[in-house]
Amino acid sequence: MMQDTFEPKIIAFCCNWCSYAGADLAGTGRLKYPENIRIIRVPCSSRVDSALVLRAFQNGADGVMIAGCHPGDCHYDTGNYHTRKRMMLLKSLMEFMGLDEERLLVKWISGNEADRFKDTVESFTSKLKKMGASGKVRDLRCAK
Amino acid sequence: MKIGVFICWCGSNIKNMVDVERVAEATGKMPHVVYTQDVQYLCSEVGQSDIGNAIDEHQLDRVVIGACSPRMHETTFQQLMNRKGLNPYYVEIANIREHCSWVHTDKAKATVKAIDLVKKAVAKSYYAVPLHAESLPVNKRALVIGGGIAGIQAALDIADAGYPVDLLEKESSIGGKMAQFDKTFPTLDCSACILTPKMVEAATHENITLHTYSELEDVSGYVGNFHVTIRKRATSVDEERCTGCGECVTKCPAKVDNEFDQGHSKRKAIYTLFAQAVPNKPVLDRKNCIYFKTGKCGVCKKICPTDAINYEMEDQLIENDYGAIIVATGFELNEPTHLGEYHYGHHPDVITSLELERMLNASGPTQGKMYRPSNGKEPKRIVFIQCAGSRDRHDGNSYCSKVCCLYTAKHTILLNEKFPDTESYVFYIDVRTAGKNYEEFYERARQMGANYLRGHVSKVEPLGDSDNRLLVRGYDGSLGEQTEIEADLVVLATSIEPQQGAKKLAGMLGISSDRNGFYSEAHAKLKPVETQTQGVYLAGVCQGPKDIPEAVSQASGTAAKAIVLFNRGQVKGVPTTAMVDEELCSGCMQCKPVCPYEAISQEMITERAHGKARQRPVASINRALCQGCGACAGLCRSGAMDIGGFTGRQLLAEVDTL
Amino acid sequence: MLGYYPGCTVRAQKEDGFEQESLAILAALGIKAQELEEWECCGAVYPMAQDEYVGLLASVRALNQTEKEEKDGLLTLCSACYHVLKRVNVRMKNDEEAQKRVGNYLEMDYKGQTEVYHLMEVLRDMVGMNSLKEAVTEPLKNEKIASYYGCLFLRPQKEINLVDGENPQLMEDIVRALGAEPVTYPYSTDCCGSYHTCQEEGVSRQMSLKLVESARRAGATQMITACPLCKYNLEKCQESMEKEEKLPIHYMTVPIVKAMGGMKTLERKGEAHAYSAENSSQSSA
Amino acid sequence: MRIPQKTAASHQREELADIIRKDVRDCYQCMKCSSGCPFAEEMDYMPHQMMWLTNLGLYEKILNSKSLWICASCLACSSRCPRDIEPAKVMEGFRAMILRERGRTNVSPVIPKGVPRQAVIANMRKFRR
Repeated sequence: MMQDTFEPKIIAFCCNWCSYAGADLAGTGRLKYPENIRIIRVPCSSRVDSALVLRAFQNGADGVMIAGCHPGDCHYDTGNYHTRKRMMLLKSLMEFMGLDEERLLVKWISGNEADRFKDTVESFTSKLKKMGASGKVRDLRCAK
Repeated sequence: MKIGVFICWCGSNIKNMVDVERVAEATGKMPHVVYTQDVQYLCSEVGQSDIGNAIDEHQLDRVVIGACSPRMHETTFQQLMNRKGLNPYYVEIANIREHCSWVHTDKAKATVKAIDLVKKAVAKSYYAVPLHAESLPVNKRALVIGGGIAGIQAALDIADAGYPVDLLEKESSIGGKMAQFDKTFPTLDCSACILTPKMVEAATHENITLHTYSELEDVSGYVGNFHVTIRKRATSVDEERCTGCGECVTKCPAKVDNEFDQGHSKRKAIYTLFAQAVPNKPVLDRKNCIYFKTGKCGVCKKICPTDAINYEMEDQLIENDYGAIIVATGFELNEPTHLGEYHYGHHPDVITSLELERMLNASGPTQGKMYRPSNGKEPKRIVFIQCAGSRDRHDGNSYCSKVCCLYTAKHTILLNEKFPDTESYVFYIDVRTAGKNYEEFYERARQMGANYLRGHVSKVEPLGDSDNRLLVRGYDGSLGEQTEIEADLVVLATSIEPQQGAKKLAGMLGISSDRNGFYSEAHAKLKPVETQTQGVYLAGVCQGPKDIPEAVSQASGTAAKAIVLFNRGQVKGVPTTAMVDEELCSGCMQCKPVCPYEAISQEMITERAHGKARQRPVASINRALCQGCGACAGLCRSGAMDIGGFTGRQLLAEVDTL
Repeated sequence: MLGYYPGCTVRAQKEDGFEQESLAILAALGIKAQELEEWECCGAVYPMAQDEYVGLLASVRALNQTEKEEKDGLLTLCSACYHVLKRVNVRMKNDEEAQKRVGNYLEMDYKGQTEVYHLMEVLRDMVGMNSLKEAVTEPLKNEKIASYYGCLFLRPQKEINLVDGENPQLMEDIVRALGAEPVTYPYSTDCCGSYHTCQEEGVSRQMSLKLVESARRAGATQMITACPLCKYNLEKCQESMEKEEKLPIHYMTVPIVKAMGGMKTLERKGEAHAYSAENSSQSSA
Repeated sequence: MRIPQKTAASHQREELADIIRKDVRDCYQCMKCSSGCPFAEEMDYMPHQMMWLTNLGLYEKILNSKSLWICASCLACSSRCPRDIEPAKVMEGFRAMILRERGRTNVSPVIPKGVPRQAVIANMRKFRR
């Protein structure tokens, strides 16, 4: 696949209070970023189960982004700390599985950081473009 | 299952960048979708009735909306569902405006994305679960912790609304720090004159119960249903019998430094905190009592005409249930001995602002006379040092104590008024006068003769002259040179700090503190009196340095919150709470420590296995406390924990469509 | 008919032509002014000390004289005279103590009734910018003129109240009326060094040079002023320059005279005005 | 500098107040006077420092300063002072105190050729008695 025509598939989990609001603000401010990203709304970044991230890769996602409030700003006080720990662990698991851990991006974006949201999406998209398509993680369960 | 999909144009906002008809057409082919429509404005009355009609006509039981951000109109659509007799959590919204049409420039690609987003929402709606908020009754009684001006105000407001209030104070009298002050800025009202009527009102109010000399022992429960244990320390004085005649105080032979006067006077071992104390009954300080130290004395017991002295009295534990708790625990002042350059603690004429406040107070240790502790003479030249321990990352507190600028201005005004031949010099970093009539007050201080020198003091040293004076070396930013002033008295504006026990109390109440140790409000702008724990509110300096009017208004704010809660009579929880599948739960309890609301507890269930009943632990959710963050669901190994509205199955369905 | 107060500097430097040109311009525009029968030096600086009254006397005499001669106000050309007379007048209007003391000493009752005008004020308020524009016969198309006000016309704003002290536009409006381009530069309101020219020469030299350089950088082909001392300082600071490097400093009357067709034309117009006025006053009598 | 035990006596403070009828105590040291003073470079004490010395009662420093004789009363400071103190007037007050009683001045005028007469008169009025 030619690098410049490759469009990576990105799934983002955004917490309702900060990063989802930041993405909303990017829209309200009519900032522009690539179309590759699909945002899934979660109450808090800590809701994101590691299995969900792996499932995304399994389904052919080239990158997964988890975005939450800045440390200390979590709407639920401590959720993002758990996220940070859990995703660190997941990253090493990904390496173990042969998935480039850089395909998982954990980012803190507040509700008023529309620019940061846009910049993050832009840079992640172009990085994934350079990295190329992710190798498929096979589902070893028997298909129904 | 019958799903209706509605795509909003939002006028041209979506339609110009997304081919809405194609989106409707593409999603219409998905399983269970029986109806699709694109509408000019879904949030308008027309749009709403379009959805309503479609629900009736096609007997829809799920609705998927492709429109603006759910943060915008989710409640609008949920209310529509309610009106149609459908569970509000049967509506799903795909954000095709903020996350699509507004941020993209290629219509073809944006349309593909919009289709994806709506498909994702349809997939999520397959697994939607009906959700209901839990209602719990509220115990209409409030606990106010801290009997300073903030606590008194909160208690009075709630009591005036007709609800019973318990006011808890750890000292033997209510009144707090304000009782120590002389005058208040910027009006120079006498502090006691405006405070004592409120103290008396609180003590005599039919709805207020005072618990002085008492501390919080334990708290459990949640909003509307807190269970609290109060430890009432033994005063050794029977409150019922004591008439407050004061004979015991007069005759007590043990003298110790009076903390209320900052050590500038003595008090007895049996004492009332100050003359206007409420309740005005003495307590016995066992640490300093001769009887308790040596077993001999007993003068107070002998002299008491009503036989109220009881050396055998023990601490009492009082248990009560409350619907709301107001935290108004106030502050402490930093002991500036660590700032060696100011010589505090080494030279008696270096004092704190609160010491000066006591000196100036007509009912203080000197009846309002100024004196130099070293020789008792009246000081002629007084140097004030601002930010002594505040705004100091290196050796103090990094924050601003907020009230020092104004009370120092007050001190210079009072000194110039009472003793016109005193000179006052103020070394400052910034003078902050944000508040009604505060700038004018500062102006008045300068006009009356206070000299404000911009620059911090580097050293205070004894001159070693016969008068035992002090040399203050600072910097005068206006002249741009080092400046020395020979002073008779040096006054340090010490830093405001959280109470020693603040952290422990926070732990008991399940509230959090900021990095400075002050309690954190739920939202810096919009929830300034609430905490992360529902039903617990913050008033006064325990939340951060503030002046009296601010503390009082915040206190009234907390009272309003409590009254609203009591008036409603019940608490409605968040519908999107955690849920446990007991069959899957292994009872590992990994979820418990990550819950920021202490909503998870262990519960034993009985199940039948192999024909035998056996008990097994599982996690159990208190839906009144749970706020639905999902931290528990995110880590649950067995997949037993889930969050309503964001179940694992729903999120998986979303991931799978993409 | 306005009373006219020449002031010592303008009178002493008659050969500069400031006085002659000013009066000719006014006459040509139909404004009549007549020198006061009696006047003395205003004192050159306004006496700021509030407890001193001697410094007010000379100015009050001139102001009172104007009233005695039943003039419609007092015209000045020099910025210092304008400044001093106007401020003394404000003080006499508002300070009862000054009224009492000065009145006792001069044996007169003066309470600040006289209006004090400067040439440029007369052009704005009595002639009007449109009439001035109409009177221009040779528009100064290629001139870029930097107007320099100096302190005395501007401050204190509350008392002088001639123009906006931080952004004056009056001289610029006159320049525009003459068909020239006004130059905007940041130092039109700064001090030229004033009477320091008589002591620390370096001080006023540096300050004046800063003004001139600023005007030159902004593209000025000449600078105009209404103050003899400012003009002196602005010229003096360029003394050591080559002739072609120097920025010409003019009284504000110079470009006006030029645009209105020269002195000869002005004098003719002035005479015509005088004649028609005489006739009309005869016919009305 | 050590602030002396005795600062300006009340009769001196009154003398100044009589001349200027301004309350220098209103000054909050915003330093706008100094930031706009065209003579600042030549001064030993900036205008805001003169106001400050006035408040501290360090009159001797002011009376011995060079700045008093540098100020040309251009009133840039006075017209911009947010407290309406008029620093130029305060300086004039101190000049007057010197010229009236102390009979000293730091200025020895030179009269260049062709200087306008107003400058000569102004010099006499400002700097001599």
